[in-house]
Amino acid sequence: MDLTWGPAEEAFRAEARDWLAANVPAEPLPSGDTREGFARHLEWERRLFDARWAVVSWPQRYGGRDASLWEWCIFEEEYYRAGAPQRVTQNGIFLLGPTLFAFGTPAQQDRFLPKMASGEETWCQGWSEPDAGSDLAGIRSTAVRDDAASGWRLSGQKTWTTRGAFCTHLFGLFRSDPSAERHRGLTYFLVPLDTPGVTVRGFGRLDGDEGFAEVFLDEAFVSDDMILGELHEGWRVAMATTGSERGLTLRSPGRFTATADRLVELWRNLGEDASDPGLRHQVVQAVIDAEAYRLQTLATVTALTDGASPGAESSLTKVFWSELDVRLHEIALALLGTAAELEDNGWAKGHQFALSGPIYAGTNEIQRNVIAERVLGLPRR
Amino acid sequence: MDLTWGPAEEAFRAEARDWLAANVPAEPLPSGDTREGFARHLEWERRLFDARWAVVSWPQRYGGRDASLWEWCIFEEEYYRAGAPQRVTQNGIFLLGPTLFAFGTPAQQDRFLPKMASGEETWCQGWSEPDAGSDLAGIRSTAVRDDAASGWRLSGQKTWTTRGAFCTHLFGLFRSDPSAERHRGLTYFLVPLDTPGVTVRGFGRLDGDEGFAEVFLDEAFVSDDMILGELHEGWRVAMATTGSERGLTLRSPGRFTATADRLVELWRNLGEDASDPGLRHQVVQAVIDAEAYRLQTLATVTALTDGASPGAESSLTKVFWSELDVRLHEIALALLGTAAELEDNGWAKGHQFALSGPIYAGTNEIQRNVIAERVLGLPRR
Amino acid sequence: MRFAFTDDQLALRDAVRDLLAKECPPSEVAEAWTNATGRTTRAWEALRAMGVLDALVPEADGGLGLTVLDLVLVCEEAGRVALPEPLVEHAVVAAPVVGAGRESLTALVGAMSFVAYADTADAVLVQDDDRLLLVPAPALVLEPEPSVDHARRVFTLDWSASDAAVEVGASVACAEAIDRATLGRAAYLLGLAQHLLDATVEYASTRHQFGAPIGSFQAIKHKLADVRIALEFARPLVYRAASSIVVGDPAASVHVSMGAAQSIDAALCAARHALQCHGAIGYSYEHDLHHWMKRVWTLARAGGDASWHRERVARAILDRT
Amino acid sequence: MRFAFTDDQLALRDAVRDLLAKECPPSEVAEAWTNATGRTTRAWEALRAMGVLDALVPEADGGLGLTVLDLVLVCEEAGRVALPEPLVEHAVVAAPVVGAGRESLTALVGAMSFVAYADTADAVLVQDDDRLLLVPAPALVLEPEPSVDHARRVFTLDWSASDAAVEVGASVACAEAIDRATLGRAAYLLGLAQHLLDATVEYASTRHQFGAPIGSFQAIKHKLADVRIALEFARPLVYRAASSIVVGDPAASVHVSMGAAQSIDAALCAARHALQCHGAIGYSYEHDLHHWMKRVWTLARAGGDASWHRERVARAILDRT
Repeated sequence: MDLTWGPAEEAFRAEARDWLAANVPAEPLPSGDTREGFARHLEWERRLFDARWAVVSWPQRYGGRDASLWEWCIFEEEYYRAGAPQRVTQNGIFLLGPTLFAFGTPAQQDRFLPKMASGEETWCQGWSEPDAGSDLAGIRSTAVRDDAASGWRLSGQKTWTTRGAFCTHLFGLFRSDPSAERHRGLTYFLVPLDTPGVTVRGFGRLDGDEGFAEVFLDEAFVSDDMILGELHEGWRVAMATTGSERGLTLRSPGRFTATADRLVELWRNLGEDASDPGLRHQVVQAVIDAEAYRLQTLATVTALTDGASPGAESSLTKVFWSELDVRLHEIALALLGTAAELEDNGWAKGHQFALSGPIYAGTNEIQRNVIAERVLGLPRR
Repeated sequence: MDLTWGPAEEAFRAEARDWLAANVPAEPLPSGDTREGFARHLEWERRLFDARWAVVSWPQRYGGRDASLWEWCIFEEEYYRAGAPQRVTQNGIFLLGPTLFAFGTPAQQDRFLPKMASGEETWCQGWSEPDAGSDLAGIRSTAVRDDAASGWRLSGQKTWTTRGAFCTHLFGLFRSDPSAERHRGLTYFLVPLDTPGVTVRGFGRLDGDEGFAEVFLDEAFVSDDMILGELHEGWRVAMATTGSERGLTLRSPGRFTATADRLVELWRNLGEDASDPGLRHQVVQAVIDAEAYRLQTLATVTALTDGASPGAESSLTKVFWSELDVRLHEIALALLGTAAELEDNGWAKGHQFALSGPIYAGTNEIQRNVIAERVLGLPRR
Repeated sequence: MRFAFTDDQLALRDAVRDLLAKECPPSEVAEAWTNATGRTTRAWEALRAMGVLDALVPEADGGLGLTVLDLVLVCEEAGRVALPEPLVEHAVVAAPVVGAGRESLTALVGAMSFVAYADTADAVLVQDDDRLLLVPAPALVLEPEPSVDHARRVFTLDWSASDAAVEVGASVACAEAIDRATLGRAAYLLGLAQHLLDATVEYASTRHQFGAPIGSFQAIKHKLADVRIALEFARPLVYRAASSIVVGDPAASVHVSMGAAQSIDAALCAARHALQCHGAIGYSYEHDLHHWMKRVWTLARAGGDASWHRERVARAILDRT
Repeated sequence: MRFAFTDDQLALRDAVRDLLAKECPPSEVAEAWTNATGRTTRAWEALRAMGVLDALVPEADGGLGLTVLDLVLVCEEAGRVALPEPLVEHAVVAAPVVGAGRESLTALVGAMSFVAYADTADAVLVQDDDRLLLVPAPALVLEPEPSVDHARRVFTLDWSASDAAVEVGASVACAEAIDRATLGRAAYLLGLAQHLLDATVEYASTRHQFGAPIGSFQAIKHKLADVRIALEFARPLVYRAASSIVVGDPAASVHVSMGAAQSIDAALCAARHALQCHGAIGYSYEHDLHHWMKRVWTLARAGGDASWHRERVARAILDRT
């Protein structure tokens, strides 16, 4: 066990920290879940890309640095510590990216990864449908073979598609084998949102920002080379992506340690006047939990570096960080007292966003089922 | 709405308080869940009975005072406030008693109620079996007709029978119709424990006291007049009893307001030195909860007095008081610090007993199902 | 001893419920989210016509001569529909001090930092140390603050530049006004929580996933059972507080804070579980669930959060010698 | 950066696990509940023979020259079997101060009020302000105290009448001893919690009610998932604390208290859910579940409860300027 960083890693950290200090916008950008804010964020993403910080763990030829998982952790820590902007490209880079590396053809990788890294093409996730939320296998959108055109006609409706109104592309599952049920007979498609037959309607999330979209598809044509992985094997491909979503890549510990640091600052300002004497220990416990998450990630990265592959344990992580995020913000609101109700108090929007954590990427109820059945081995019903 | 007591009720309270002040043993009795302690408690119960305080709400001819539900509440409040001994006869008086009033023949009532009230005959509850805990309808003990003897032969095993090793009688359910399943074909029997074929083995509860027993029955004979209610209708009869157990009569609010008062005293002695600054508000919240339970009971008694009948709402009550009881004791242990681990700290035994609350009389998981399905109307599986 | 409302009180509740079902449907609340005032156009006048706004003013002075025990259920009904009006501030807090016949009053008393609906008030009842002042609208300098609840427009208030404020009550009246404000808000929170529970039971009974209504899953059932339990053991404390105010119980303030702490916790629990059980649908701005949730979040802090009220109880029951 | 144990450390853990499976089965723990000493007859000598008891003593002085990073997993294994022995007190706390070859040492340091297994110790390491004293058995005046855990006999201690106590360490050694005691107890609690989880998963998989194993019900599943989560995010804090002690990290004491708070909470959670999921069977004295639960309840407070440790962290991270 060695919990110190080597010279190369310290150098990497210093380089990242220096660049971020010099480049992170002094004023917070407008919300990336609004049309104007999204555009402003893409400018920032382009700066990241130009300095090769957009996708540090990717190969150099796609704009990355071939960084190790350790370096990725370090970068994320510095990124959040610097208060750098939200990554509006994250659903592409963190969810579709790893799937493309694992399942994409070389042609697909060359076609999609560089523009994903630069933000020229932006990706939203087309999993959920009105009747397929927690129960993803209930997907009804269809892909019908068009032999003449060597491709597929996609029809149906996706919804709760994060930033779908601003993105250029969608990745998602469609039922390609109408006779198959549940998680069989699904295919993973890559869909440009300007395809004829595709209509996108943005709508508001809890905080009112237009962060959601409905995507309607009416016999929208995509060619065969827009299938990721094998035909009818979309579930297996997608599960690799949702593993990323729940696990390591979506919510790096730096996010929560940085929030915990802000909470400590808030406590120092307001703690003595708080009406709840228990808040002192609640703040401390949140710091301990953020630290626990950081350390657990270091243990996971060690295991991955040793060749382990992530499994159902990612459900443990997802429950923990999502509920920690809610606690961090609830404690902050408690410290703020009556100012908790103001949208501009620095925590209210974060609170509302945190409340989505126990819902998206598989509700925490589903995750606890997974933990019980696949980690603990309890019997299914 | 009138939350004051009338002169008659105040007089009743004063009489109860005076008697209790003069008669409650100065030193706590040994645990009623031990053989010696049980005998000592029966002496106390006899004093209660002689002064007509054993069964205040029963008719005078059975040793009661025909007290109203209000007076019963007042008596309970005074009883706990006085720190009077645990009622080791409670399973008879509070569970079987109401059932006998509702379903017993006049002969059964005359035969059993007076001796139950005086403590001359003591009753334990024979619901649970090794394979029928939460799932009471899984009962396997049988009642086989013995026409020649005009009665029934009972066989099987009951367990977790509270104070079964010290009681003289058992009431419980037996499967009288072997072709019926689940909650059908059960009959409610009254069984003297000295019946040939009955063997009782006491065993320890969590705190080590011999408060549990297994009762083995091997063709034990009971005559027809030991059936309570109709043949094969035992489930319906028993449900009336479990309603009492969960609801009003088993855990009167006085128990928890008295414990909350003790907790406040403990906080005044130890609160300033406690390691957890949040304990101050935890104590307050426990007091508020005890008060909420008291007031909710007053509302329920008002409704019952107006002619309402208790229903699935008793599940709300059971979950609340049982979890409040655990909290009251956990807060006390937190205040005690390292002394929390000592058996003689005044709270440890109470803590262990409180932990049985969410389990017995139908686990709180079952109660929450009942609330969801029968109070809220959510769909069954 | 009798812990139940009278038939008259229940009849008033039912009448208000009917009125609000008609005059304040969810579409009216949604409308208030974006209109100029954050208020409805119809419900306020209908409540006035029924006499509710001046209900606590003595009959001789033009009111109905009712008590907070009559109005506590009315406030609860207002919460059920998330009524975006200063009902508590006007009818429960200010009118009994100021008198009948005002267009629209609001109040800033107790642990409040912001005053709701002040831009549409004809006067504000404010606490100044232990006095109550009435500040007429022209004397108000209002600074709008962005509440997360857009149908509850709030402001900070400055009246120091004007001498138009008049004292309308001294310390006892001031303490009573704070208690009434707290009580009204607690009852309103009960109503919000009840609606959140009802709406979630309804949704969970019809939404299917994995081949079954999600309300048939134990994880959903137990969350909603917990909300039901929380409400069951919050209501009696709020109702008792109303009674204590009416009979002048010396412990009335403690009883009010007990009810406030419990109803705030119950409402926050209801909001949390309602959102989680609704999932992404409830997280959508287009769904009206958030109108109730955000009202819970704001009222849970306005005038003191649950801990603030627990501390008030603590000083009474722990610190006395 | 490498956050994992070495193969040697894992091999030692496995060897101790095998040893304890053989020498400290549940029947031995049950035996300790009623025998004269509260201890086992076989496990202690087997651990001595393996060198575990003096493992932290330098090789030159007759020990194995290991560190707490090697022993933290050993303590966890001891917790898994609820080993009723002063393993933490002797091997982790006292031997590195006192030296190798002692029969049985125990310790009274930090926030402890009682000293465990003192009647069978040949000496007790005690904290006296910021010094460490070694008090030999003949100088001890012991007052037995009734722990709820009968396989953890505890005593209050008085050595004031004797001049046999000798100073064996000053302030740094004293602080380090407290940290080691806390770490060892935290690891022990992890092991207790792991057993409680394992035993409950096993029980819930086989116990049938309502025609299905109770472990197939979501209410049971989610409780046990919560225990698994609590353990997942307690272990890394405890292991990091061990590392910090070994490398002399200036924040070692804070890290130790973080690990202690988290493992105490995880273990209490495990005990609570284990009992509830077992129901009346687990509530029976004849079932051995309570041996683990009661050890959790006692160790969760001995040497400072979770709040005591949170307060230690608070002083370091909140109060600094």
